[in-house]
Amino acid sequence: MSTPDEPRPRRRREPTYLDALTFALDAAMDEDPRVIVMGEDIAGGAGTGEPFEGQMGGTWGVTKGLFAKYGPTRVRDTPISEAAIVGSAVGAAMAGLRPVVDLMWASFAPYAFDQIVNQAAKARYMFGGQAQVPLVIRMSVGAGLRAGGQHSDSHYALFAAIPGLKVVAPATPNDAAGLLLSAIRSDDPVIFLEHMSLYRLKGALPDSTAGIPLGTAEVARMGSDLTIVTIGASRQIALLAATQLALEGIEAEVVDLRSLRPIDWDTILESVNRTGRLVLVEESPAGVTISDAIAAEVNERLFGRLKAPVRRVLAAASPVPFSPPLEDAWLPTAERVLVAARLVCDRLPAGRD
Amino acid sequence: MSTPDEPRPRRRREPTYLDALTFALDAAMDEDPRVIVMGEDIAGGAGTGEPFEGQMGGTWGVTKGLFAKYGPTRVRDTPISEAAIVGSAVGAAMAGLRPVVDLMWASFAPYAFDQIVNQAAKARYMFGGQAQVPLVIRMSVGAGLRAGGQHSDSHYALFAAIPGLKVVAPATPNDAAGLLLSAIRSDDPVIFLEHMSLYRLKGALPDSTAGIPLGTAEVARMGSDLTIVTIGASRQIALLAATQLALEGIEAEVVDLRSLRPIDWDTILESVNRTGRLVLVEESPAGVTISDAIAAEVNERLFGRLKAPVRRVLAAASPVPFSPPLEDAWLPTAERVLVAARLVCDRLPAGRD
Amino acid sequence: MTDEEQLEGLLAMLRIRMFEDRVRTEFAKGGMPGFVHTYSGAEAIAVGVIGALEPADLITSTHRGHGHCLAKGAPLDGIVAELYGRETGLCKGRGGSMHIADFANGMLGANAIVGGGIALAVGGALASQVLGDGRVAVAFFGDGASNEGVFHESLNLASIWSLPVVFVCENNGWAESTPFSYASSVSSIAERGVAYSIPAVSVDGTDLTAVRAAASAAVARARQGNGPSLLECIAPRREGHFVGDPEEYRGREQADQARESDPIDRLAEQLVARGILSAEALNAMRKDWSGQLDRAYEFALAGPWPDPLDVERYVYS
Amino acid sequence: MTDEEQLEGLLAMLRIRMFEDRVRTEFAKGGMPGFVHTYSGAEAIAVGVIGALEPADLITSTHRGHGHCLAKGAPLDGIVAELYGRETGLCKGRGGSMHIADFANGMLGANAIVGGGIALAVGGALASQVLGDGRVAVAFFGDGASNEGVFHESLNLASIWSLPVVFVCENNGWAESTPFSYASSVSSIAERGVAYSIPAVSVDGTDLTAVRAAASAAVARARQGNGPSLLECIAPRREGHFVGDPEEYRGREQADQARESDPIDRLAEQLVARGILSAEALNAMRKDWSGQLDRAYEFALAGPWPDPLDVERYVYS
Ligand SMILES: Cc1ncc(C[n+]2csc(CCOP(=O)(O)OP(=O)(O)O)c2C)c(N)n1
Ligand SMILES: Cc1ncc(C[n+]2csc(CCOP(=O)(O)OP(=O)(O)O)c2C)c(N)n1
Ligand SMILES: [Mg+2]
Ligand SMILES: [Mg+2]
Repeated sequence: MSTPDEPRPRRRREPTYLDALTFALDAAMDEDPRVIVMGEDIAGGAGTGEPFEGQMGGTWGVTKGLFAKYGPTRVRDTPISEAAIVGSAVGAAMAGLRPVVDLMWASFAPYAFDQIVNQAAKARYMFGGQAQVPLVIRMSVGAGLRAGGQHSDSHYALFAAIPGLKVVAPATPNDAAGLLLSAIRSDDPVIFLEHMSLYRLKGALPDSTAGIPLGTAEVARMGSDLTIVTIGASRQIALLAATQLALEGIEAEVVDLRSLRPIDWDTILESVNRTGRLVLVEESPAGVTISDAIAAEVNERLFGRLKAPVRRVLAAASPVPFSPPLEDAWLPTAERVLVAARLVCDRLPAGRD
Repeated sequence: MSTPDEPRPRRRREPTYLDALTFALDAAMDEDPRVIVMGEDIAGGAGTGEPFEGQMGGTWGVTKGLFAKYGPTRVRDTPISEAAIVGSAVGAAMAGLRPVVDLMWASFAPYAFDQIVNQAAKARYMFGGQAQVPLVIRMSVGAGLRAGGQHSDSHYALFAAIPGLKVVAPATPNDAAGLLLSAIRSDDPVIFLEHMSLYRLKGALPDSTAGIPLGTAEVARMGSDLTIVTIGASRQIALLAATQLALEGIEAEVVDLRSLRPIDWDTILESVNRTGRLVLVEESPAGVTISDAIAAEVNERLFGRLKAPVRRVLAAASPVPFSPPLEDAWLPTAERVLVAARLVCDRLPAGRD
Repeated sequence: MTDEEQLEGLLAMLRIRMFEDRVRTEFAKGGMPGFVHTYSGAEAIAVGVIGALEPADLITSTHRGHGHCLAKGAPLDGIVAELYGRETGLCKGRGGSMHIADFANGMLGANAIVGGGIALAVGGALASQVLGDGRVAVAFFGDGASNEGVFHESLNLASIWSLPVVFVCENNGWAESTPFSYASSVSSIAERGVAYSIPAVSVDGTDLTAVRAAASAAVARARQGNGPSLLECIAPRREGHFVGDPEEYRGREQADQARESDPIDRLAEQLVARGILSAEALNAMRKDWSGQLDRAYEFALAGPWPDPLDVERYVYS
Repeated sequence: MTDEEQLEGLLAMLRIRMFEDRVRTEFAKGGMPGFVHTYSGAEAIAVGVIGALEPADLITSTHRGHGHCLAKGAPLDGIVAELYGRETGLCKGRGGSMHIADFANGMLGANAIVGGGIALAVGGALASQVLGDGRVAVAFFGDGASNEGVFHESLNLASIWSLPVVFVCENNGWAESTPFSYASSVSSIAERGVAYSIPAVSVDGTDLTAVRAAASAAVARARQGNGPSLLECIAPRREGHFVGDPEEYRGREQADQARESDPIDRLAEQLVARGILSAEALNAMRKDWSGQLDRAYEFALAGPWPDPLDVERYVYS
């Protein structure tokens, strides 16, 4: 698909999540010649040799500037061939490169599911540790752009259900940069999920290129009355809800999961153990979700210590609808987080969640 | 892949799960000329016109006899092209057929994930109810055959996470026949998961071709002390465990989920509400599972009414290993169900589960 | 094509063009949600191919589906209302531009997955073969889509089963920002026919009569039970990939070149030169359609939004 | 090929054949877990192609991977131990026959997913091109695999990027129970080369010298930076699809025909006729290898099982 109609704000005073991704890719390519980026339209005007070749830099401009700096050998536009893109990246990773694939939208990933599920995720295990697959697969995820059913999936649960994959979903510019650097340096395949509503979010970049360890959650806001665990863009709506809750006298702790596989159980359990209340926010259709897995584990590990049932704020159990009022109803919202939080804190008679 | 080495026992006195599937396919094809079956090697010797054409009848012999009875127009061997097999079946379903696809092993399904996730599951919704996709996709699932990492997945959670799909996993000959008949008659795409360890299981077939409603669980054994919810072949190990538990004075109720999407919440909640204790058994790698979703929901709906934490008996968080001792350790077992049940019933100090 | 057919074809193409021009304007104004990809410049393909079909025949489409929809006879009101996400839209607002469909007229959906419609059309043809109802199915897809694996699998399957399907590749020279010449290992998609023993031709996709002739032959072949055909129609992409595309990846030159051969101007000039069409008649056509478009926009914008409580409706039957 | 190379090649083929004969016997006895697919009849392909490679070159394989493994130099002990699921196996028992691999020798894995190795080899070639280390990658795959979409995508990608990869199709006429002639829209896989502008040849896959000559040309082309080649090697399937296959889907005739041209007998006869090899020397070879096999089985069966507590080891680095 495509970029939204407004011109792209690049390199403003305060960097955006997009800038953070570009920064990390650049730093990683700079430090290690084995890092390459590949995907559809990540350069633009491929093979023309004209001045505009490489000017586009991907659907969102994340790879802008990389073609000029690193050239066509390391910044590779591909045909629309998701299976071969990922499959060849897996093979290249086995053979010594550290490819970063841009799959555009997570909704296109099913075309490459054999390569993700059967090849990338299993190789190290099946071959008894002989294979390393240092591969990152970046994708835009998320609804809200009125892009309709085939461009709005996040597929968080699908990816997180696969042993052998690491899965991350950064929610701030700082995390986008830090986690992407660590993902590229990881010797395991990492699925890197970028919510489209975050691309223009501003915030500081990390001071260094040290990276942020995969597998760690972040406490985005401290609080003592309840814990809200979020995935990706849900962090923003949870923080919004937390501000309102504070006005109501409820101090919510917001834990941004960041790493969807493996999960940072210590941080979650420590927080819920303290607050005794848990709300989970995830933009996945109700049914089988990461929030379910967290709720199950927390209920088991903290049995008898919870003050209220764990509540999940999920997307509707349907594909993503196009029509704005339907899509708005489909999405988890700050309003729905508020309702769940009040319920969990006994501030409201049980009603529609 | 292939069939195990022993000769196939066909049409013995007491029918098997395999016979049940054949029976249902035959009945469905007989009653409705729009039903076709298609897949790799479901006939055998395709196009030879020799007496042996159609003799094979699929990896497990399920489609044996259908080629002779219904001919090459309705019993179609395909090339090894999972995407086109499922994609064309989706299109055929939209255009008036009721195809039953045999994908062989669930591990091959990722090749067809675009067609399953983006086409079959979404068509009805995205097109505002215009499209019907009366399609069944059958697959063998499950570990235990020493088939290794790329032939042993069940992918229960992946399928059950997709709105728009119905997902069933019969565990007895009776259910295999009844659910397959209903799946074929359903106007929605149904993923039909057959655990390989069940194929030779004997049991009565249904008296009629009425079918068993999708979306209903079955109480496989009544009991008052705890509820064990099972998926597919886990029913057998849970029943085994229940027999042992009874000797120990614990009466377990075994609820066979049968339908993994949608889930029969009424049956589960009624049972757990009565017993106050829940163990879930599922052959999915730990991480994100259907059992997690059930545990989360039960904990929420029956908060404060559970006598013990819900326990999940899952597969290990890895691809399926080839080596027998590893694969045995990977699988959920009756032994592990026993341990979990005793724990939940407070008959044992907390130990390794 | 008879003179009358050519006139009709011109009108059909004009309708698509004017429809898209209007969409572009309205989209720029805001209020039309989501993403829109126009069909401008490729009108002769939809009109030429679908003109060779019977009403009961089936088509599958792409992210660029307006032209196919209109040519297959979808009601204008329902199309526009769909673009606005209204309950009165063809897909009750659930689909939008990228998933527009009209099953009543055999249009089995635009598809926002590149290559997504190819196997579906093979399935339509399979249904026809099994039911013996004589329908032909057409898969429209882009040059970019022909690099998807499902293209390969679909053509092979249709070939060995001799299915009544026509594969129509709309080669506009670009897949988003990527030139066809870079992404494809052949200089013409038609060269791939031989890998499937499928007869393949490449025609000028801006020449309505050429497209129609090739399509008629392919459809006849399918209808007679002789199997699939591959028809490449070359029609350079005149506009950005989507409405609002800044086109940083190509120069003005490339864009201008693409505009040189306009299927509508070209046919209109011929018909005027041959005295079959007058400037006045052309204007009257435009005016009439323009009025219909006005009314369709009014209808669409007056239409109700879907009820948010219905968000989980239509997931299952 | 020099006489010496031919002798070496014969020995390499003999080793594979005897290895498989032994596997079949042991499998029938029980004790060898899982599924086994033999390479019998196709030995000239693995030996001919891999003989044209340097040790640092890479290969990807199929569910029928024993031959590729042995030819690429994998240690016999590790192979046999792997088939028995022992900690001493090449994959520490995690893989088994269908996932045998030897990364140290550039064998990037058997693949139980049909077509699974094709794109991986393209990736190996991509690594070579980026790193500039001159390695060539070879993808082995069956005739059935060539109908998978990933075949198409891989060949297109390798072509436009001019990658140093050789696509070797082992056409044995069958994909499980399905004849090649039924499932494929072409009469020879080599006919598909033109769809990717990739030079393609079809050779007798039971003729070691023919395979080796064609492979050498393809490898040289790749090594010189001139891009991929497609090499079809025809070698009829002599046995059932897997060990224990009742083969209900073909007649004795088909199976017998497949045995007519045996790559090993054929070369051995030639070498004997030409006086390069004596019956005694051949017997000595057999005996020596037979002894090595005995020792490998001993090694394998004496090997420890993996520790069940390690079930989640090797998932991540
Ligand atoms: C599977 C998939 N991959 C990528 C995209 C993003 N995308 C949308 S249109 C397009 C280009 C399609 O090119 P082509 O098939 O030539 O059609 P055109 O737009 O030129 O009509 C791409 C890459 C997508 N929608 N689906
Ligand atoms: C994706 C996938 N589909 C189906 C199978 C089952 N299967 C295993 S081998 C085989 C036949 C492969 O035929 P071919 O590629 O010609 O190789 P051959 O066995 O003849 O060497 C099939 C269908 C599989 N393993 N993977
Ligand atoms: Mg195009
Ligand atoms: Mg074969």
